[in-house]
Amino acid sequence: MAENVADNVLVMENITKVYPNGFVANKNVNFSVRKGEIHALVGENGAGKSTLMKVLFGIETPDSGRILLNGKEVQIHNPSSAIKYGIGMVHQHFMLAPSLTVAENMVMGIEPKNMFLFDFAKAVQMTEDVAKKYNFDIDPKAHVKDLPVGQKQKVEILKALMRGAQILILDEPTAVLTPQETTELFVQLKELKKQGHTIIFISHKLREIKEICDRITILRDGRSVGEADVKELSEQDISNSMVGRNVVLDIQKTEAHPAENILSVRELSAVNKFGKTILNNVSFDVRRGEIFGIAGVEGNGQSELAEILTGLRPYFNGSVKIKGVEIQNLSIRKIRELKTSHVPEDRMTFGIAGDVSIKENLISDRFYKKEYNHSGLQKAKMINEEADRNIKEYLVKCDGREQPIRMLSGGNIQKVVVAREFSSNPDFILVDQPTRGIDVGATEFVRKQIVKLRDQGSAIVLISADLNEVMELSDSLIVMYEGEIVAYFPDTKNITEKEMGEYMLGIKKMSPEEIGDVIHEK
Amino acid sequence: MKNKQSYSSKTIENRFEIFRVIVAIGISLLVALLLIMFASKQPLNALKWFLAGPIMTMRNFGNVLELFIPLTFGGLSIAVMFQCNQFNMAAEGSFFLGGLGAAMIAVGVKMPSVIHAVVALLAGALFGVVLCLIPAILKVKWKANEVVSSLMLNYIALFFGSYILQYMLMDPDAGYIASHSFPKSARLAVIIPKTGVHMGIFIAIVMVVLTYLFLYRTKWGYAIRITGQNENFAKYSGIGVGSTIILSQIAGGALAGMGGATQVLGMYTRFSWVSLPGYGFDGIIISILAKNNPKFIPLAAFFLAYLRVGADIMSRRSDVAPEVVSIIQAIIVVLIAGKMFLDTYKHKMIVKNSQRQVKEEA
Amino acid sequence: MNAVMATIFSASFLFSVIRLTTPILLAALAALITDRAGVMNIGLEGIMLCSALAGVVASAAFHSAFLGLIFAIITGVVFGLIMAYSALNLKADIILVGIAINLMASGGTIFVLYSICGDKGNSTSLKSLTMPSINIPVIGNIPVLGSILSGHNLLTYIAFLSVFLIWLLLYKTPLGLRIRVVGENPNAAESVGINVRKIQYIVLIISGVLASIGGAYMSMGYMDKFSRDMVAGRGFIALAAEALGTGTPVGIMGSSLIFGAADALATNLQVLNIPVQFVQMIPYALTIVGLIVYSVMRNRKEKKIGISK
Amino acid sequence: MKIGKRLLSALLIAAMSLTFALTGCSSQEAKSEEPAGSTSQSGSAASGKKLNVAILLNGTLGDKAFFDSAANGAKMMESELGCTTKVIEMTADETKWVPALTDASENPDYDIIIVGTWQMSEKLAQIAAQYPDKKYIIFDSSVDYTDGKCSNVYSIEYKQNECSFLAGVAGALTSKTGKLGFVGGMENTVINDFLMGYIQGAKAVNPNIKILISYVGNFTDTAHAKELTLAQINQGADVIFQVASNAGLGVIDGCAAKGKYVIGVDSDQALAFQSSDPAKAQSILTSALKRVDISITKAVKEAQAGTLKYGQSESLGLADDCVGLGTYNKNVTKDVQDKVAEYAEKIKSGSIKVDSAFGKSTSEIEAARKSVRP
Repeated sequence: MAENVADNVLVMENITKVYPNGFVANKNVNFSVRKGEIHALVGENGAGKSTLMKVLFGIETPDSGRILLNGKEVQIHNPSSAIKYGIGMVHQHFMLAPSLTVAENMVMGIEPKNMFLFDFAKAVQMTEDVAKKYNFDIDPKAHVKDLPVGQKQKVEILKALMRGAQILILDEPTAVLTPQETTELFVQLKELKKQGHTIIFISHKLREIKEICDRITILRDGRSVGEADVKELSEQDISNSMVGRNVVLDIQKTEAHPAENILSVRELSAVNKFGKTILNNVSFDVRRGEIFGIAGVEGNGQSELAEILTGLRPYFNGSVKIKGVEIQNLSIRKIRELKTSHVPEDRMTFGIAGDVSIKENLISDRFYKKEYNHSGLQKAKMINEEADRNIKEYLVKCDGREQPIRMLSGGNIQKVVVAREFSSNPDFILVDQPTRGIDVGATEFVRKQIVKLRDQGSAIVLISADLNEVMELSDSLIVMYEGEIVAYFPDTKNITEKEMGEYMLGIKKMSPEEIGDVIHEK
Repeated sequence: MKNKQSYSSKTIENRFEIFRVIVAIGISLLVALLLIMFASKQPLNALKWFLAGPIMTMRNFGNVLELFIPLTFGGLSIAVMFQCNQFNMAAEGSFFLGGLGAAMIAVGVKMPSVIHAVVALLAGALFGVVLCLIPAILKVKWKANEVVSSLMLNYIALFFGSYILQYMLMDPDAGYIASHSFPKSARLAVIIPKTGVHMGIFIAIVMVVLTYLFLYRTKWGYAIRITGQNENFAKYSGIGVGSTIILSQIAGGALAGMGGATQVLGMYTRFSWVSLPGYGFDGIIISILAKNNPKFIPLAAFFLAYLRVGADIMSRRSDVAPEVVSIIQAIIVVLIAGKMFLDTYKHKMIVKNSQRQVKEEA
Repeated sequence: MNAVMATIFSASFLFSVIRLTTPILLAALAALITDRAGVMNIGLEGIMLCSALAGVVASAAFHSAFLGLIFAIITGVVFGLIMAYSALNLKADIILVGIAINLMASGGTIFVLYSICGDKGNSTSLKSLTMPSINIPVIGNIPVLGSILSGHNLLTYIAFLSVFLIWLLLYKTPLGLRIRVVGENPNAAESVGINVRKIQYIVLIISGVLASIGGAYMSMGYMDKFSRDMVAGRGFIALAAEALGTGTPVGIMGSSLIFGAADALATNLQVLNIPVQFVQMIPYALTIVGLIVYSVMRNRKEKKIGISK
Repeated sequence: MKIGKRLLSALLIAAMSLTFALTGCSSQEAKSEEPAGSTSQSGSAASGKKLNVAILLNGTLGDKAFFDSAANGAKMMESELGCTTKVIEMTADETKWVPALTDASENPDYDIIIVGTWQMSEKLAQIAAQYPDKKYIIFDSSVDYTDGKCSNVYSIEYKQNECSFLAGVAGALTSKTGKLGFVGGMENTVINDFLMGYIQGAKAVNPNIKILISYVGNFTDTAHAKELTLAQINQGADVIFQVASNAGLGVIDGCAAKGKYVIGVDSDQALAFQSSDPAKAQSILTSALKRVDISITKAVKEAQAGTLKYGQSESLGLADDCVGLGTYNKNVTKDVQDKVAEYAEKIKSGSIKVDSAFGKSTSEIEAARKSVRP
């Protein structure tokens, strides 16, 4: 398997990792990277990419296997030894302390000292030096919490470089970036490659891989299914290897038949906890029988909008009516009783209680209702039957309804959430990042269910950072930028990604009249 | 294949939990034995009384059952509150006030037998509720840390209770600060002659069953558990998190208050508590031992009662101070609460199991 | 009444405020340092009690107050390590570990005291020593101020010096930077090779040291004996002081002084015609009121931002 | 995992054993022979026999006062009467008292069982009826003898208000400021009984005397007791009477630190501190004694002789030498001592009747306190 090519800077051999809950994340995985290349690591979610990289970076300890750097076996017990060996990692979630300055974040762990005291001036100097060397533009004295996402990512990359990283692991670096920021990142990555750095690039986005990577390793179900030159493979090839079968990338759905208005949002404004305006005078309507997409780079007000529409966040300016009922002062339960439901963005935080059984996770929105209770006690038989029915109908892979939900894979957890939220036959549902981080099979299933729900007559708001998803799945679509609606497409068929990118970055903005069309009920 | 694998890992997890508890208890007893060896001139004699004393006579065993009653109440009270993820320490104060409330009814009003006791118990529960509610309301309304506020409230409850006792309940003929003695109608009858085991033991058992049903078979219990497991999820699902937290503290306060009332009416002839009884804090140990599940609370309470009575007998019969028990308790709490305790061993079991699966698959 | 007012504004009252503040301040700083690294230490009460006993026993055994203090501190460190090991290695909820330590300390100190002295109440039979009181040369001669600030126990000065030292540690040293990073985003710390567990071990040890000096003060400064349960809730009041101290050493000094003053006030108000129980409630009630005020202010600040146009 | 548990247990043991090793001793004072092993000497307390006596204390030792005095009684019985004794601390947890008492009653080795305090009297009455062959002595309280019950119980009561009266006299005569202090552990009837006598005695020699009165709130918080003491001293008190058990050590500490006088309680506290802490012994003016040791030893002696009047209660006061003042501080003048002796005679003769808190309501006691409030 592991051919001893001389220029392999990194070889991971027969890595096996079992998590405490018994989940086998890596099974005898072999992985090798050549010096100075950009190496793609792909696979469905749960295929073991993140685990493999955590093993490499010393966050997880493998149960068996070994790691060779430049041909020599090394023991990596923790991130600091990884750093010592010249491995750096840029995580999906930024590893920064927001209230500290850029310079402080840069030097943490390797603080310059003046006697025994911390030397802030030196830290600033060090930051400037490394930024100059790699041609990054950054203000060392700015507080991290004030920086835009792209800048934060630069801090992350510089942080790794300052520590002498020769091998740089980037975990889905483009997930949070705008197309323009992505382009900028790629330029910088190529520059790093030119300076001799090796980059491991984890991504779901096959197009990006084709664009920037030299070689690719594909993981499936915890095993390595092979490595190859990127040039030799088509996107379809990669996709097939990842899932082992043909996945329809295009979403199949029939023409929408929008009916009456279900949701009306008027002149909605809101500020976040730092006092920054996060929603500015937003108005739109959503009708029964349509999937209404909300696109935009993350952090442009979509999350706050979702929270307001589902009652999680109070609002004070503007109005939100569901079936004509103002929800400003309604409790979440009252809002749900208007036949609404919600697939949350962060399913582990909002969508489930991990230690509780699947069965009990399935009834959290309805457990109190009359039909589930009888003289003070819950109707166990009925709840059990309903749970079994949902598990079957939504193809949840598990050991049965009593299993704690935390033991399931991400995709199956999402299926439980979807089962609960969809099985109540909502008139209005907000679906936020429905397929983020779940495997292709589950993604396909969830998307189909969304279309099915639309055809049954629900009004659906779909928020997704996956441009492909939001464009393919939606019937009509708005684009949000800095808390405002900057574009409205009554029909999603003819939009190009380039056009979307321009709206998403605020380069272009439609006229108020064009946007005004999103209001169907004047 | 995959199903079978995760199924077995789940079974391992359950079996392992029992093993862990046993090892934790074993280690703590071992430490206790070592300490006794150190402290005693006749360690074997001390050990004999410590371990076997409680079952050597019916009366000693009766003492275990007597202590079992308040410990069960303490455990239940804490379990209900911990299930909602509220570290409300006011159970201690509620226990005290519950005793006070029961005493007020017992000496303050005349009623026929049984009814008198029942009303006194309910009054105790009510007093308990009032106190446990305060940290909950402060938490829900202003997000005030319930650990700190409840610890402070315990002192306030104590001083408030002493004030009531001294200025309203005190029997001036008594040689110390104590209420008038309780009429027979309010007392809980002794059920095992020559011991102090009283009707309260039935009340405790009934409350165990009711608490279990409440937590695992009613919508309120469901809401409490979901809120405790993941407050965000509860909120998202439309559960009124604030009211659920308050409900759980009401239930916990009622249990603690009723426990205090049962203790006072069963074990005392007058109310004379001038310090906190400690059963609320004991409840923490018991609840942790029982994994916050009412099903296991009687077992845990019995275990602790046995240890304490054993230690008391030991101190009467030998030269070892009974406070050695407090060291045992601390070790048990830490080891059982320690999720990673023996984890490597468990992990090895799981890995071995999984590797077998991998081989089978290959 | 007038007599009471006269006492309250007297130098000796202010002197007693400082004296009463000392153990609370030390314990509150102990709570602060762990809190900044993201761990809550509610075992302070127990650590103080155990150190108080250790100090007395060791000072009697070695005929040296200084060695007594050292052993008190060692005890604090050992308990810090026990907490750290239980919470960080065994992954027990740190609140439960703290509770366990408090439960253990109350009985455990009596067990040890009895084993050593054959006495369950106090350590009168041990010839233990106390830390010296210090008269500050120059300040001591200033009329009123001198009598307030000078003549305290050495440990009192250490307590107030610790405010400065903890400030220096948190904001001006590499370790302080790491502590703050660990508290704010432990993953970030981990990702650059800062050993989060190590930092949390360190803060729990520092916390143990501070709490143990507070405990030693109880039995070797404030009093010259150990007696059962002598910490009497001061470790809990310190938690409240920490909660109200806005997360900074100076803020905590302020809130600790308020509690010290409340305690002194309660002591002096006993002569008034108020049932003694209500007077005894003052420090605890004040804590709760303080906690509410603090929480309301914090929430209002948050809400204000939420509502503003 | 193995390392985990080992480390933890090792640490605990190490911490414990360290403390043991450091002091190099685990001296057990006031502990007598193991009773279970000793040969039984037939249950009845026949005259002339060396008795086996169990003393059950509903508190813990170490207060240097009341309970320690009882334990001292055990020593006196051993040395003077050759008795076998066993002191059992039942602790302050009331639920343990009946089990312990029953336990002792069923033990055939014990001839006489001694308990104390008012809290035990009802419980003793109940148990004594169940074991008519056992003999019991209760001190500091009396059982209810009406209806001929408790014929196997002898009760000793103390007139603590008489000794505190004398303490008040000595205090008021010594005070230069005209302000005395009183620090009680908790408000309870026995403590207030001390207070009543103290107030009356102080007023007897100085009608304008002022007394500052504080309660610690428990019997353990020495630091708070010290703080109360210092506050009283700040407010002008120069002689302070402490009735606070363990917490009273804080009062002694406070007075010693400020060079004021403290009046001890129950045991002769000046003697208790003489060897371990002479500085503190210096600050003790005298002690209001409640000679539990003498009284129970006397009772056991009578029992040994077969003359003890079971089924009766005796109230012991100054006249019986069971209460009184302890050794005086060397600075107490002869005049003062004579004056105290004079009042003692008056009480003995009955010409002065000392106020008691027993049977008084809270408001009556409040009125008495008010009469000396500054």
